[in-house]
Amino acid sequence: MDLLANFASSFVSQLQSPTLAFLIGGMVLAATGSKLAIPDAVYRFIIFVLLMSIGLHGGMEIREADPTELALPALFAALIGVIAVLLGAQTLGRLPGVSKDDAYATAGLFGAVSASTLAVAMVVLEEKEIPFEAWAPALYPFMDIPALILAIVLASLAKAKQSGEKAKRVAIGEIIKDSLRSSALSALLLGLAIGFIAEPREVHEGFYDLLFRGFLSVLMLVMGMEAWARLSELRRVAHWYAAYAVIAPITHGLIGFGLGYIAHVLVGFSPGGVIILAIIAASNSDISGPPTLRAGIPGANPSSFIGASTSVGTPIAIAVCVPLFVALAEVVFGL
Amino acid sequence: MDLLANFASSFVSQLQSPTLAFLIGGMVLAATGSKLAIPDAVYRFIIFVLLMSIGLHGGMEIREADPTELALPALFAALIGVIAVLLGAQTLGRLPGVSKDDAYATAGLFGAVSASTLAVAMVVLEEKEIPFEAWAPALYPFMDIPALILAIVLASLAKAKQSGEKAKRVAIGEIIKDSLRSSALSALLLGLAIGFIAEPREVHEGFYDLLFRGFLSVLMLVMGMEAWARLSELRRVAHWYAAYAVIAPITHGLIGFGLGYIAHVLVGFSPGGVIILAIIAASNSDISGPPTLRAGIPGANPSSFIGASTSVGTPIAIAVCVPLFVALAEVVFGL
Amino acid sequence: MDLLANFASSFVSQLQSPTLAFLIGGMVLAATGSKLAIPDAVYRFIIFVLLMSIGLHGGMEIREADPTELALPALFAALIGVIAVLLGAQTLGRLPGVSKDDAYATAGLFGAVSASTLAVAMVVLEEKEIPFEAWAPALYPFMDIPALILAIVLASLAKAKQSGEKAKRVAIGEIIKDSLRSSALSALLLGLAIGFIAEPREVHEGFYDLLFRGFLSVLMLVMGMEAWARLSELRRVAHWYAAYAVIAPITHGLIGFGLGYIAHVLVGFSPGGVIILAIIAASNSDISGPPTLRAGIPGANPSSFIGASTSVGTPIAIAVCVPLFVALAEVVFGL
Amino acid sequence: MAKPATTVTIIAERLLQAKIFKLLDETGASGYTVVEGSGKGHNLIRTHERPSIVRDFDIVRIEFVMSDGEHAREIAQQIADTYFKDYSGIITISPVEVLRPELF
Amino acid sequence: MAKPATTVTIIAERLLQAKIFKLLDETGASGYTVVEGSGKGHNLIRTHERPSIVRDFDIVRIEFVMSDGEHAREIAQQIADTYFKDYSGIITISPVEVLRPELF
Amino acid sequence: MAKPATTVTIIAERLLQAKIFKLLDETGASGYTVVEGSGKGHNLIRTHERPSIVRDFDIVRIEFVMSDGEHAREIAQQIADTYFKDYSGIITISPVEVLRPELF
Ligand SMILES: Nc1ncnc2c1ncn2[C@@H]1O[C@H](COP(=O)(O)O)[C@@H](O)[C@H]1O
Ligand SMILES: Nc1ncnc2c1ncn2[C@@H]1O[C@H](COP(=O)(O)O)[C@@H](O)[C@H]1O
Ligand SMILES: Nc1ncnc2c1ncn2[C@@H]1O[C@H](COP(=O)(O)O)[C@@H](O)[C@H]1O
Ligand code: NA
Ligand code: NA
Ligand code: NA
Repeated sequence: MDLLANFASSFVSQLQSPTLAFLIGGMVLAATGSKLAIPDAVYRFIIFVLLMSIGLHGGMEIREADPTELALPALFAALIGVIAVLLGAQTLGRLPGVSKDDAYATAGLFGAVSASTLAVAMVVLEEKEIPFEAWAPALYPFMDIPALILAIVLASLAKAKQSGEKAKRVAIGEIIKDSLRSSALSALLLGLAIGFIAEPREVHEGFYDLLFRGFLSVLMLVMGMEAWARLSELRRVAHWYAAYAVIAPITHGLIGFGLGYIAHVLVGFSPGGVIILAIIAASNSDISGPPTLRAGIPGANPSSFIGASTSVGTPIAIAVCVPLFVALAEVVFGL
Repeated sequence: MDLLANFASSFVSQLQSPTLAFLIGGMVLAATGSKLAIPDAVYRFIIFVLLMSIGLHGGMEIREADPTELALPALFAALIGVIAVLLGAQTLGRLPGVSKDDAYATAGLFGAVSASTLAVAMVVLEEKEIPFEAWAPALYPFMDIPALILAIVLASLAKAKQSGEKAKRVAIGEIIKDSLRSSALSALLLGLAIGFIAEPREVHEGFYDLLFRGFLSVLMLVMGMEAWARLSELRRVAHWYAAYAVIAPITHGLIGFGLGYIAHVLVGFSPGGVIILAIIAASNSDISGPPTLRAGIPGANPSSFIGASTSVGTPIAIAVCVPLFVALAEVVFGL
Repeated sequence: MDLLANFASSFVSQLQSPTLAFLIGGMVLAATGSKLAIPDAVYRFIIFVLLMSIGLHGGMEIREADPTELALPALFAALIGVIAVLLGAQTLGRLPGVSKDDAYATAGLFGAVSASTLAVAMVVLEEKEIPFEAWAPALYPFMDIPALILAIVLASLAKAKQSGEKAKRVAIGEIIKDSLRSSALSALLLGLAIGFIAEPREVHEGFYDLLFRGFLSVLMLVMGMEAWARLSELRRVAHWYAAYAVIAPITHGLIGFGLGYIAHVLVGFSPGGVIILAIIAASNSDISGPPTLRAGIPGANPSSFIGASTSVGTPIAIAVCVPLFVALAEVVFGL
Repeated sequence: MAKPATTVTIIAERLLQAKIFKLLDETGASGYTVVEGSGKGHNLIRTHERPSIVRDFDIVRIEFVMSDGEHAREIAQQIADTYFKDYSGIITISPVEVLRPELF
Repeated sequence: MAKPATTVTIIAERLLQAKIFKLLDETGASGYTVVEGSGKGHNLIRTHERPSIVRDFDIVRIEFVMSDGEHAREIAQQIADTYFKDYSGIITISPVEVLRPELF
Repeated sequence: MAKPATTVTIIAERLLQAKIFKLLDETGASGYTVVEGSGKGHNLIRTHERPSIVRDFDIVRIEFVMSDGEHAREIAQQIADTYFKDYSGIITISPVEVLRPELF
């Protein structure tokens, strides 16, 4: 009961949160055919600033952290990525009207991680004054990369089986590189490195952190517009994608929360960290994922996997999963 | 005498104001052939931030406002838009070398409203610490939309009369939608809505408001450059456009000031509000107007109406009308 | 010994400086093939903001300055530009595999000035709390323009001699205009003028200066990426370019330091000013120079002169010359 | 394996872009490619370099390829008749060959 | 002084751009020009206007001119065979004339 | 209603853009369309993707259509002679048909 009441109140407060207001605002703009558009160049700079800010902060804090603490949560992150893809392949992949390739690509995308959702989670935790490990954002690649690799490997095996030929060796190294070289992960890792080595506190506080919330509000607007705009593409594909895109984030998030809880008990992973793990599990990749999957599973139709993730998966992750896992943590950990 | 002295001193102080310095700086750059250019993407983002900031602030303040107060000023705003177009049609439209279509389009543009000039007015009022109703910026669409509609309807009637056919029904709904969907009004209304509903004070102060003045300075630079660059187009059309573009803003502003004064007496519209009404009356549309008029009056030559407004109308509105109406208010209301 | 120890410690501290960390970070990104890119529009806006900020600040300070103080340093700045080009023509121009045209263009570029390096110098001086004349950044054009003119004139004379014809008159006025109209110098001069006339302290502090360090960090990232990306072009041309690009900045910087010292003795030019003179001498033009030289010396191959300057000259100026001349000043002036 | 086809190039104001796309979709063009540009003709000079909020007056260059040249010409004529009386724009038609002709 | 030549126009996803450049360099195209655009075909609608971090699905229009038409056709065919089985894209071939034929 | 005409396509550095426009205006081209791009030839590699303050080395693709093919060729030749000795650039000439021939 408490959980429900808590969730209800957390959800309602989140609904009034600026973050969500901008997300919904973006949808309304797109739905009403507004010509307002955030220029592409600004959007890309915003992503850069957000991830640099997260990275720099993490990098500066990690200086004082014990790196071994990272081990178990990182392992769990990878596990979640793998489970998410396997689940997706076994559920979405068996539905009528869904091609194998499309199922693997979609499962890969939902197993991977969204930088934007991660940024939202961090703002909410900060607002609620829930502390978390400084290195928690660094869990991102540990979940992202295994999910993308597994999806591409499975698709390649399936194709080989179908055609009777031996499977083409999947260039796993290429996938890892592709992923690390994506603008999102590059910025995050660069930030971590510079934060760790040069400790640029002044420029972080006076610029990156200063612009963080404002840029996040603009990003939410863009994501709202995109979510609506992509709906038309989603409508052209099987309805199962929409259903999957609602259920998968919540399921993955719950798995993330569960494993996070285990890490809490075993190695003292903080409640805030558990929330972050759950939310990145619930998120789906919007930057590194699509092109990597497109290159790795050329037979998959981008309309289906991008549509499902942008139009449904991301709004669910931000509007439902963020308040859900914060509320869950409040009940479970008595925050 | 007082008025003149006051205006003179206000005008001189405005001339030293950074806002005007950037406007003139932009003209000088363009005149000397400088390659300095503010990238298009940045310019569009700046407009977005300025209007969101105005909108958010208004939306948050409106929570405590009495919405019925808006009624009379809004009615007057619409009236000003209508009068401006009729005046333009009757004056500019009768001059030699000015086609009917061009006259209606130009009158529509000068009847409509400029978001940038509105932003300048708000900074000046803030600097001078002259308070105004939080909802005053929301008068914008009430003047903008009737002006655009009337101009297009009149042009369409004139064309029908000329060709002897029955007038094509003007899609008034389309014009309203076009106008509301323009990037300027969309941003302003979105800001109002989010400000009203989510009250995002932190992100407003820490980002939108923080960047307001700086972005306005950059916008002034762009407008100065544009004003100069468009002069060459203006030179290609009848001289009457230039004359109209000098006289119209001042005339419309005076009408606005007069009606605003009546609202002051009748319903206590604040002196700051009167100034804003006068200045948006004096302004001419640079964002929603041109494409709406182009689509609605295809026979009009964009060179003439855009040239007149960008090259002459806007600098007059900013450099002459803003100090003029502030000085007038100081005298009239004894500020 | 002291100098060496001082230089070593200054160099090490500079290596940990955020500025350099971003520069190196950019190189690492490019070297690893990251897809992270700062959008062109953002990059150009950043340059604008940095130079406006420097200009505005200078312009406001100059109000209280004695303009005659500028005379000798300005003369020396011009002298350095001239010496640098002559030195380059006599050294690089005599090496095997280096065409006359390429040598003149490269020497011109290294004689001219980089706005970005100037910005770095100013941040470092500010961090170290070393004061300098407010008008010091205004030395920029005094060195830049003579260097570009001389390089083009020499190339034109050489061509005439070769072909036996009379030299085409070089349009010196055009070169000066081209240089002053470049986006970098335009922004700097505009800032100086607006700062001087309108004294916009509020918008300078609340916007331009606020964003200065953050934008500089992004600029460094871009310059690092560019340096690496251009290496491939440099590799296609004679090795002498790389050698020249290492030696020239240090040599020009030392000449700048020496003449600056003389100005210190003769007219009390401040130690901070001497450092700035040395660093702009060490810098090489990345904005106004390349297109001016391309237009003026069409026979020169841009791959060679841009490659040498972007890939080697700029990193040397920032990473080696900045700490070198700060350390030198600390020893010489006992700072 | 190259087969003859027809490329129609439409240069118009962006204002018309959505309407032209709709017409192309309805008349059965199998696809089209658009690039943004600027230009000069009898009316406004349109420069891509100047910052502008109002992008409706920018120039777009739309091209579509069709195997059936007659059909392509009809579509081109229809666009010219529908829009280019009132608005700016030009249309050119060129002979090309295409690979993978089944796509067009 | 104009001499006949062949222009090959390749419209593809940016994803393939680097690979196509490499293939052009290897097969001996003397140069190429690229413009960015958007488009609609049988698959995804690609709009240049929507903000997107992921630029890999954007459309690029690559054209190269060669004096030797046969060679140009072979390169075109090779690109079609290598990439356009799996990925989106079209290729057209047009006859042109060039000035300064020694360049191609 | 389509009538034959000639399209001249000039690919050059932006450095030359203003000069080419001037020449086109003077020689009587009725209009032209420009798109920005990037490219590779015998000299510099020009990538549109790398940030650059200096846009003068970018590639622009200018095309103009004329009814009078002879005149178009003359203009093309004049541009080649005036600029492309010293600077980068190529010119192609293609046969097209135009609708609304009175415009060209
Ligand atoms: N002769 C031409 N060749 C190439 N493009 C043209 C030509 N005439 C017009 N255009 C293009 O069509 C647009 C509109 O032309 P107009 O309606 O004549 O102003 C111009 O901005 C150019 O982009
Ligand atoms: N018939 C066509 N004419 C012009 N461009 C086309 C055509 N078909 C496809 N394209 C271009 O090729 C891209 C990929 O096509 P598709 O693989 O069919 O989705 C589209 O986005 C268009 O830019
Ligand atoms: N064979 C070609 N086909 C298409 N474009 C070319 C060709 N050669 C050169 N170009 C274009 O012309 C520009 C200048 O060429 P270049 O002077 O050879 O470096 C290149 O950047 C390309 O955009
Ligand atoms: Na996930
Ligand atoms: Na008005
Ligand atoms: Na120098």
